[in-house]
Amino acid sequence: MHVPDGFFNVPVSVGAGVFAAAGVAVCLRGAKRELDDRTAPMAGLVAAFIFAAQMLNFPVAAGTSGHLLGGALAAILVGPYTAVLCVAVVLLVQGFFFADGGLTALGVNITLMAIVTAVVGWAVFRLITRGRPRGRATLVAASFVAALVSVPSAALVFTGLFWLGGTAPIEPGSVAAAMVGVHLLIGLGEGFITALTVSSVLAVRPDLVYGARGMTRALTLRTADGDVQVGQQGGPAAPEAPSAGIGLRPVLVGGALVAVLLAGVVSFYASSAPDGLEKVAADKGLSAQEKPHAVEDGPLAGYSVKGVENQRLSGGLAGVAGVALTVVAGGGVFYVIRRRRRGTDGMTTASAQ
Amino acid sequence: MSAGHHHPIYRPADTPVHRLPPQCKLAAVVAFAVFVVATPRERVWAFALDALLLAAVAVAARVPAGAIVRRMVIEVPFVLFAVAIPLIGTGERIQVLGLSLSAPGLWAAWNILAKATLGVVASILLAATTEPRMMLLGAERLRLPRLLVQIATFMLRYLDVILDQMRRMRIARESRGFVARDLRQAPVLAKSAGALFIRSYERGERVHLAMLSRGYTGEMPTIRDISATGRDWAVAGMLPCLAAVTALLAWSTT
Amino acid sequence: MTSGSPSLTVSRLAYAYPDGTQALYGVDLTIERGERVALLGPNGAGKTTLVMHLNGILTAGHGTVEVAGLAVRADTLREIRRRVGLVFQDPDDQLFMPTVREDVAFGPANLGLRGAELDRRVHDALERVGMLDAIDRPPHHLSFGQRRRVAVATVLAMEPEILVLDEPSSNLDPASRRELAEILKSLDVTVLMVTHDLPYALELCERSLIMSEGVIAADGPTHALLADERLLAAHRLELPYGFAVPAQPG
Amino acid sequence: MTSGSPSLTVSRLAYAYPDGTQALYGVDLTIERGERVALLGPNGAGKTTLVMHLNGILTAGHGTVEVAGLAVRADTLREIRRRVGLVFQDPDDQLFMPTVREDVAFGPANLGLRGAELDRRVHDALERVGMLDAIDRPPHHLSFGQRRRVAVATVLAMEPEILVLDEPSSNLDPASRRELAEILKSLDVTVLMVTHDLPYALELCERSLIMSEGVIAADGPTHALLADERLLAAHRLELPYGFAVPAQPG
Ligand SMILES: Nc1ncnc2c1ncn2[C@@H]1O[C@H](COP(=O)(O)OP(=O)(O)OP(=O)(O)O)[C@@H](O)[C@H]1O
Ligand SMILES: Nc1ncnc2c1ncn2[C@@H]1O[C@H](COP(=O)(O)OP(=O)(O)OP(=O)(O)O)[C@@H](O)[C@H]1O
Ligand SMILES: [Mg+2]
Ligand SMILES: [Mg+2]
Repeated sequence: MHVPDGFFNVPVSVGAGVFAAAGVAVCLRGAKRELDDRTAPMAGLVAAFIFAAQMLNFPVAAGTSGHLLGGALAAILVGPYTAVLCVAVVLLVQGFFFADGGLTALGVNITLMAIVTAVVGWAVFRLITRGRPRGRATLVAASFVAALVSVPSAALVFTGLFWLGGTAPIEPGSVAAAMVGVHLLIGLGEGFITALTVSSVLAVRPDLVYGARGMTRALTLRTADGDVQVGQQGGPAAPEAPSAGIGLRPVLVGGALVAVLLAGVVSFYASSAPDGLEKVAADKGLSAQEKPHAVEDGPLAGYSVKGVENQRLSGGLAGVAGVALTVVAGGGVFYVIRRRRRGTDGMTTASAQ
Repeated sequence: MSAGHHHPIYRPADTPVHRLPPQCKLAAVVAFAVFVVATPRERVWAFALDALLLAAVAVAARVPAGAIVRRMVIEVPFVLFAVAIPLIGTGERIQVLGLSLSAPGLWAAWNILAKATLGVVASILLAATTEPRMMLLGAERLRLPRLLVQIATFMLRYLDVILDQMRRMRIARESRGFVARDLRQAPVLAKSAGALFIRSYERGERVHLAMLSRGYTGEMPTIRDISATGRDWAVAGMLPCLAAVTALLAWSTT
Repeated sequence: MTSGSPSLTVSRLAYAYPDGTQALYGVDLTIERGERVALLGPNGAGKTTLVMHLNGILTAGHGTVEVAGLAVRADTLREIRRRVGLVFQDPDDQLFMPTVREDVAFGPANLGLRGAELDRRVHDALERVGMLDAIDRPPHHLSFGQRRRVAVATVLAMEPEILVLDEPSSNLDPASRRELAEILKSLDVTVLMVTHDLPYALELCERSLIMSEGVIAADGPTHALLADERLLAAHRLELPYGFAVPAQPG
Repeated sequence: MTSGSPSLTVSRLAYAYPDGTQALYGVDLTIERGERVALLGPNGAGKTTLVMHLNGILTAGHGTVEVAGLAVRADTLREIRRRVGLVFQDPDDQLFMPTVREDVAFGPANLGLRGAELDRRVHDALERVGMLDAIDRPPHHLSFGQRRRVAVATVLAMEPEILVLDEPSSNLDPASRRELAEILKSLDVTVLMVTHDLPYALELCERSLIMSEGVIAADGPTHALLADERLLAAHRLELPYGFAVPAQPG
């Protein structure tokens, strides 16, 4: 998914760049709360891991290959804010040290692979694990689903951006179908790797999994003064217990902010560079407003976009739509899972009676 | 990748390009990429000019063409994609060698190929002439947030740890008669992959503790001075300036 | 015994690793300023775990650690680490910079040294351990014994008040081992040295502690402890083949 | 001397690491079946580099290595590794599976053992090194000395014809050190042991090689070599404090 230079037009590249910078800035502040003086090394370690894992491409289908995106994995291991930083650093290093991914596309790449995957992954993970006895099985299953959902979400946002400012004259509909289809498969791989990793870390060092805080049992110390319980004293360097965990709300708020910013920033830049946008619009036949759209049938996105004449606004709305779709898709999955769970819970109570 | 700190893409040498302060080179390459992307795709000659600029840098930095080409394989997936665009693209179709191709698709393919290639080559030249550590120092000079630079520093450091662990584990496996022949050996590999994660994690943790115990407070002590003079900036600025002129010319000759 | 508070005071220290393995069960010890003390004991006794508490790398699950009167706590860690230099048992844990020079400079640079003074410290420390030739090589390309020597140099360069060494002589060739002993003797600092080499302990330290199963099992003059065969045998210690306790211990 | 070809024959072996450091400058040695030989020498002499050639982890830059008459080449590696068991200097290089049990079982399982026979091997090997208690723990959560013992067990479990050990006694407590000596004495295999512990070499091996600066500088009965102070001093070797060569060597 590493987008090269020239794939998106200038307005979208710049807009995504500004958005990515804002997102990273938010995460820089948030990360301080997630970890203590271990922030940089632990994040560096996770980043190195994601980097190493991304070097291994696995074949998906029909000649395409995918690799780990790692956002969800990082979010579960080090927390969502730090995770965004980790993946962003991976992308920066890949861009500058390995010439992988275009430098002008860094904003797009960070938005897709760092911000979207980490935020969606973490949101899914939290929704599944919140308020449940967090046994290892739950955590591992939640990791799987979180990673699985995060990848097609990123693909959806990619499609949204592509529709806004892709330079290739391909119907966004087919892009969406292809991207999401392929990335569902990649998501399976991602889910598998993430679950395996989280499970193996949980087995030996549960204290290292951010998403499992509070789950680690208290240790009993036998001392001359009798047995003492020591709380989550953690491993080395005894970090002060991270301050109250981040609930779901900031994540959702953040997601909404993402949507608004994306729309605003992109349309702003689009308006300041009308040539570019007109060109793209002409290329893609967007201005003619007659393109059948993959999301056209969507109750929300299709309607509002179709009805809007103004290109700029329509561009902005498309951005919102892309992000909203992500959130909706993610939300739908939780909803189904919750419903299903409640259903089984009900059944067990019923059978108990 | 070998388990060295010098990344293989880096080619140690003593040329004017190598000697430029890293922050100048970083800024120059980013600006160059921006101007290339901003160049209208129909002006083929403009891209040829940009390519010439890069060639000049490569000559000045004594980076052989072979090394650049070998590194360019990173682009292959997108080349494949670009080749597909004219086939699946929309818009007016033209016949080329009996194939019905989309004309805007051809332009789009050219656009992506040309711009991505120039971008990749510029990055390769940057990485080939700048030591990873210097690059990080340069990024810090350019006001990239400290925490990001630190994460990147640790990432490069731990990459060595991980690759080193991988190598050690492979040697250990092989010296006890293990041969990865087919899928039946996959469980062993999966298991050792899990162990690899924890081991690198814990080794990285111990390394970090060792750093703490030597007074590390979150900032790498900078022992080397890498301040840039106005002349450095002027030299490094030549590349993006010429690219900007090219882009301007390209726009004005519409 | 010198004036002021002792260099190291550990009391009732207990610790369990995150996976639940308890390693320390209540350790008490006091080391005065300027003493050289050996910490002996079988594999898995908890020596390394104890040593990691002395500069706050692990923090007390239960009990307290004091360094020169200063309790090891989150807010005193910087000061503690400036005072206590720790040589790890595994040199690979200690060395992390791309070159030997940078690795040795890392500690003093963190203490704020720069320029000529920093260079002098780096050179001196490497010279002492005989690794000046390797100054521009990457540490992970050295032989094990060479890495151990560089690891010792990284700590010597910080000139700490208290030197804690976890099996510093293992993997050293016999001459380096003696040279290390001479370095340690020449320094006017408090030394706590973990070792399995009893003659080495006898040569270098007047006092020894025997640690076993997470507690201090014996504490006394090295000479007396090594003469007590029953005590040694109870803790998997024994004098090596061909060794005769010299009449006048080191 | 026994019949057939020698266990190990190395001739004119030279090797440089990829970064250009030359470590071996022409090593020649022959070890007969059933011999126990010590490999002594200063840090950085090239001992580990030599040892890594004996089962083909490094392959000859120049010169040849033969194991029981079989040249070490890409196509013979499997057979070579079945015959030569190598204990690494750093136990972390040796252990890689999630639990001690799996790690010790790894080698014999690769040789095709399964079920009860495999279990027996694992148990025996761990019992010998006194680590049976830790069978279900992750190896990287053991103390350094415990890891060293497990590392020895992983190789013992393979029951190789030729045992090559790179400083097996470092970081072991004195009792484990003696127990290891007893294990090695009880096995009827060819042993090549790198060590910096001269008394240990004297106790265990009749013959010693001194390696220095990438070549074999001396070869002879351990007793004679250790009595030659000039020779020892020339290669940074010296007998430890308090050691007196026993009248009747081991
Ligand atoms: N990271 C770890 N996680 C869990 N348990 C550990 C860890 N490190 C050590 N232990 C256990 O704690 C106990 C004490 O270990 P420690 O490393 O302190 O021993 P030691 O006295 O230093 O031994 P050695 O002489 O072998 O170095 C041992 O039982 C060991 O298995
Ligand atoms: N990976 C490596 N890359 C480059 N040089 C190396 C590497 N490993 C070892 N060397 C160098 O090769 C020489 C021989 O090293 P070797 O590890 O064989 O020594 P050794 O005799 O085993 O020493 P020790 O007693 O310290 O273990 C040394 O000069 C060392 O610095
Ligand atoms: Mg220890
Ligand atoms: Mg060695």
